Amino acid sequence: MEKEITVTLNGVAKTVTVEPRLLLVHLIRENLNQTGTHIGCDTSHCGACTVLLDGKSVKSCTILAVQANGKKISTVEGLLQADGTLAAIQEAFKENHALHCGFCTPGMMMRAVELLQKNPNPTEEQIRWGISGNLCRCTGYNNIVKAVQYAGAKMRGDKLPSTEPIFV
Amino acid sequence: MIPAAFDYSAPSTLSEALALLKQHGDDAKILAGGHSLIPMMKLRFASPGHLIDINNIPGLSYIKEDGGFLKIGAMTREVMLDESDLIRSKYPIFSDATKLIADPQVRNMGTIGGNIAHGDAANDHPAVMLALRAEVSITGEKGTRNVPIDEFFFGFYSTAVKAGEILTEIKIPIPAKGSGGAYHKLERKMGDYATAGVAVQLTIDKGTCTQVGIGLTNVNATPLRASRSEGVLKGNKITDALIEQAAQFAAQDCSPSPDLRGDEEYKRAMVKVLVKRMMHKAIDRAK
Amino acid sequence: MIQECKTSKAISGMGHSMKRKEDGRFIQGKGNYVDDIKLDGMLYMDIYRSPYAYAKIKKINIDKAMKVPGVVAVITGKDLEKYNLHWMPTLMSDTQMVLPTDTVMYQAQEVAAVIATSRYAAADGVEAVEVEYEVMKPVMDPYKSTAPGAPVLRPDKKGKTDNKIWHWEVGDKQKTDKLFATAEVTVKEEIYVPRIHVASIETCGCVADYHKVNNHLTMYMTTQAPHAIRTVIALVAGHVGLTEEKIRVISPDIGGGFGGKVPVYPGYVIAIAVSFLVGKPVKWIEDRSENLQADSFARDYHITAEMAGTKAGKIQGIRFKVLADHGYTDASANPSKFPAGMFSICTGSYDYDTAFVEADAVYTNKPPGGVAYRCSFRVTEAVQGIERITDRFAQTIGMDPAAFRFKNFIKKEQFPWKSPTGWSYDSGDYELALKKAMDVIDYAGLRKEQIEKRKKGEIMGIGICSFTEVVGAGPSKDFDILGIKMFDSAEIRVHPTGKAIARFGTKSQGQGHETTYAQIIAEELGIPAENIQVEEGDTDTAPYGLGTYASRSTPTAGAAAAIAARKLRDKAKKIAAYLLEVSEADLEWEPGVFFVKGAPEKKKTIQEIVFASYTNHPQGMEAGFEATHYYDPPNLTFPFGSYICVVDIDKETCEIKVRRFVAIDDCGNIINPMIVQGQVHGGLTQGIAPAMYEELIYDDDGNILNGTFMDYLVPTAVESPSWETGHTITPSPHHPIGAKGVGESPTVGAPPAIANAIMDALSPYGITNIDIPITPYKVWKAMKEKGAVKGV
Amino acid sequence: MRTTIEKEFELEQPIAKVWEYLSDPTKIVECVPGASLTEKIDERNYKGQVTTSFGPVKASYNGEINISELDQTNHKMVLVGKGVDSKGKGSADMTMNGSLVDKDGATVVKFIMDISISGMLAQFGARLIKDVSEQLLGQFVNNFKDKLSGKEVDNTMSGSSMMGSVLKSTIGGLFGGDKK
Repeated sequence: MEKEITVTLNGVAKTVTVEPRLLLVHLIRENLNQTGTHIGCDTSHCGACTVLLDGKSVKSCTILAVQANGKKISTVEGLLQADGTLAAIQEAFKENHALHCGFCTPGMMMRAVELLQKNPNPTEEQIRWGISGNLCRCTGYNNIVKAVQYAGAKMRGDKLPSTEPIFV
Repeated sequence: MIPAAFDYSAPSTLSEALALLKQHGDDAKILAGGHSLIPMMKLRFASPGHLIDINNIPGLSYIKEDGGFLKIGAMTREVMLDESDLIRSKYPIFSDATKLIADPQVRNMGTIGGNIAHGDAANDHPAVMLALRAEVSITGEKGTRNVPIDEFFFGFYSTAVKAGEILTEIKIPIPAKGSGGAYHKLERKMGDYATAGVAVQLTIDKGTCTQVGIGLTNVNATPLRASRSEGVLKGNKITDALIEQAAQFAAQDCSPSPDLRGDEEYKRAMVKVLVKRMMHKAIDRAK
Repeated sequence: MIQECKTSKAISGMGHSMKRKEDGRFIQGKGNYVDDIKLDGMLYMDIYRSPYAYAKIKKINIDKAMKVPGVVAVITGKDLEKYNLHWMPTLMSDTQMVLPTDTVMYQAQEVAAVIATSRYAAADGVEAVEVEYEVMKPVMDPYKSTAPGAPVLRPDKKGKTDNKIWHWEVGDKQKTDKLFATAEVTVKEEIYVPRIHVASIETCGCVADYHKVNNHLTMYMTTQAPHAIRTVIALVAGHVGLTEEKIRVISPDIGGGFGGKVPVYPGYVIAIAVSFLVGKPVKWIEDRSENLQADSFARDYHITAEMAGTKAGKIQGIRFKVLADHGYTDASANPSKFPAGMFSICTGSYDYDTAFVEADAVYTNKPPGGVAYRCSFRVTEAVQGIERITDRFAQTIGMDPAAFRFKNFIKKEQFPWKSPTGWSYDSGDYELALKKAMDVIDYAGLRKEQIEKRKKGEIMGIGICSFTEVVGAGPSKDFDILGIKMFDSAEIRVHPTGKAIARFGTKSQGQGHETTYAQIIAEELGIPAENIQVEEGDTDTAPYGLGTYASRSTPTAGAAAAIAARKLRDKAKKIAAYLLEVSEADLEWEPGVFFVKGAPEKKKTIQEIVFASYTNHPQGMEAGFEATHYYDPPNLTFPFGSYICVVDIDKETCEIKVRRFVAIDDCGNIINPMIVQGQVHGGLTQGIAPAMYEELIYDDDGNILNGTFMDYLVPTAVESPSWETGHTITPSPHHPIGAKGVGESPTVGAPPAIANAIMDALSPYGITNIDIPITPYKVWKAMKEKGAVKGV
Repeated sequence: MRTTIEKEFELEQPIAKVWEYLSDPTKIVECVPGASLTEKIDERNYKGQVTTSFGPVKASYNGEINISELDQTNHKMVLVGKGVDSKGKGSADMTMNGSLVDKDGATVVKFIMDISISGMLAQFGARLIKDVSEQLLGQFVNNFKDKLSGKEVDNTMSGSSMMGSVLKSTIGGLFGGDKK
């Protein structure tokens, strides 16, 4: 039996009729055509599908679209600031070479957004634990850690750390 | 991976949910955090005809001390436990456990009630509950009944929650002064099920162990209380030799199954190591 | 600064850590991966797979599936057989079923494809497919595969009476056997390099879009080698009218490849067949389990490694024997002449002249494959063998593993060095790299600490790996895939305003080609890299090339870019001479400008010259500013490095913590240090993965036991250490820009460094080898066997 | 994925009676959790169905049962069951060796079960197969005891209360810690 649901995706209210079994990630990608959120594992282990649901980072492959009824969904497409400039986390990922293939990046950034909201100045260990629900197969995580630190500094208004690669 | 079709209700009261459960019988399943159920449905191991989503029922999510108990609503999410000042300051055993449950996103959805009601010996809260000697409140049509945790887990995915009932609250007797607890599990990597996990909660009064609970994760068909271990500790002055004995009993009394995490022998040995470590950590915290 | 820069930051040629040009779309969610493609009228395909590893198909009943709302077709092997599309070649000239007509050969093999109007309906259709099997006992152990009485797994191959695929050998057997019979010291170790999976976060998939009216196929697919795929499709489907000019392969953004997106999988072929038959676009996207269970594996080499030498610590020779488990079919992607890839690089970084290496490949009832997972064709296996046996030898004679390596390294002045298995190493300075790594990590201090720790009963180990890689396949005299020579290509077009577009036969899967290729051209032409648009992955527009894998993009396409740019610079010089009214001999070049010797104010910028090539070029000269080059490398390149790893092991739980890991790489000249470092970081995490976490595990009945990310343990940021990386620079003498390629060095070098560290830690207990992945459980069992830990 | 489990227990009833029940597939099957016979092919071969249910997970198997050994004199029997998941996702094979020994008028019953599963359950359920098998065998034993003592046996797997009572007495026995 299909259900009518209303969600606010990146600030825009959308009303859609869906099967109860429709996964949130498919609602976002297929019904609402925002393909920045990816599917990597289907079993809630990789985090590529991470979005914010009422501000909390969740894995949209393991949530039903009907569960999002009445809620706010934020995806990578909603990260840009109102003036069209990059959000701190986006700038940080680019400046610190925190992405290679880009497939895990949207989920990783959405997770980092919540992490920084809760802890604006995380240690390396807190970042590593904080992104432990997101797999990246390309970067080896070093630069993702660096990027989250950079974004934290930017959001706090602190001096930005160097983005030059450090070689031993 | 896509689940089979089902019907869905999102009741806004508990009585509505119970009525739906009665109406749909065995074909209905309760949807709490969903992070055990939905993957099973996506793999099509589970194909319930009706999901009753209890996420919209107010009043099932709280952490409070009341009437000598720490009371936790069944729909309290792991993240709330993780971030609660009350839990952090007075019940660090929970913080030990929650930070090892899956990952941050899953903890944003996963509920303590779901973790327990799923009846999986690999989940982490059951051992903690055993250590804390919790009681579980189960609500049905005819009201709410309390079940001691020792009578809760029956078998694989099988608990004291009967058809037509919903787990609604967890009640933990507030530990006396001089209590401490700790939990740890060995895992192959972040978010894995435990190779072995041990929860210890104890009370020390003038050097004597007056109360102790030891729960074991994923080394038995059901979450297991290490009764013999508790027996050697309770009422006695804790010595290294006694801890060694308790650890040995726990390792002997569990019944681990071999899997990719290790064989039976290894898992027993890990239980022994962890009991010792958690004992020491709990004793430190009791100070 | 790690690499000297000849250009300004504004130009950003080689050596600049230019921020990546491709990142803009990815950080805004505007990448275009194959599952993002939606076409009008598109159908969805989902695949029913075999639950058994080896079984006869008695009956396939599609009736219930056809009744599922939305299902439009269910395709079986019998359906494809009508069009002779039920078999396809592998890249190794073996054969593989597209869909079976009678027997399934591995668990998760494709059995039937369900086509539906939605993803959900297709999945429901798969659930409703009913197949009756007669289950047979599978062959899961490669050693048993060739034992008497084993069933012949490939009766489809005429005359086949056993399960051997090929035998390959190199080196001097007689000389080697003689050495081993007489050497002072010989050591031997069985080293298994486990079956693993690339597990790129994006799985494989495609959209096949066949237009009946035009008889034209556009194939959007996750491929690292679009041109080769186009040719393969033409070879498979030419007989039904899909000839090569009617095929356009588009490889959109790829979410990680690592070698797993080189092969042709049955799903692609079925999607094409269905689109061809129904005239509508068909999308097929794997889920993670399908990806892990059915797509090509990597490694799975059983190596018997032996080393002979003197008591004083001089290596004299090696003897390696390999059993390769290829599963159901040899679906590797090796160069044709090299069935064991470049495994013969297993003589390593050491100076000796005697070696014999042989390999046998066999069929089993495991999924097919043998892809070069972030590895230049079996180099990872080779390095695991040589670097482990090197440590074993040093340990046996009681010599420090670093001192032992220094004693045996090929010296800087010995290059080019001819290896006993026939390679010509281009350049190297192995001593410098190891010395640098030891200095950075304070090797001497660590050894002291280790002595103290051991006194206290604590377990700590230090492991070294000094690897030599061989990449950049390859020279056309030796290297081809299905007969196509392994050159690669670049085409540069500079527009009148001095901005350029460059196209390549390779395909980035995250390596940053859009940035690094632009930097190579910027270096050569002085056009700012920012103004050079790089395109790959569309066979209609890009020049033919063999694709991106085996660290070959920089050595081949990168060289092609440099040479094509140099052709343009030659043309620019002619135009500049014409414009400045001087002879070419009077001109000098600095990045972006030709000026008159002794009169630097008389100059023409590259932008002015390009504009003139369209508006005011010398009479008789061809107008425009374009060049293409197909680069045929004269030799392979030989990157190398020294890695040192420090581990601490919990003496009760045997949990292993990588405390520090220093990687010193030498990949020749560096195009973009930031990107090179990123590649190293990523490769190191893909190195710790098989060293400590990942392995595809099957039971005797052929069931995979870890076919999801729940049990296939891809490391998270918590398992992955904070990597410390650095470089030495020894340019390749034969490469146009002196570069060697780097993508795979860390994947190759990290596992032996970690394994050596763990085995170093455990050496006091008499434990000499544990196969990777080395888990706490395996360490505990080994310790238990030696009485170092107790059971209950 | 294979596992072997063993169970030994004592019954008050004499060996002849226990053997009568053990050797009769129609009686035995009524004790197997979730099982029913659908067709008798001959004295030794039957067709049947097993439906199991664990929490939200339900699986149904169609299978054949063959009594491959029936040794009246030594009171030994071997029962081979082969089942195919009704959705075609895999199969489960089971060989059960049952033997009886007289002990002062009572009977010692010993079961050894070799279980092998293939397909999806083996892939995803590896960590559970032993526990689940033991649980099922435990239920079977309890049902068998009940049946012998003339009690009504409900071997469907619907009522979790039934599972509960059974499991408390079997698995629950371990709480005492008398192992080892």
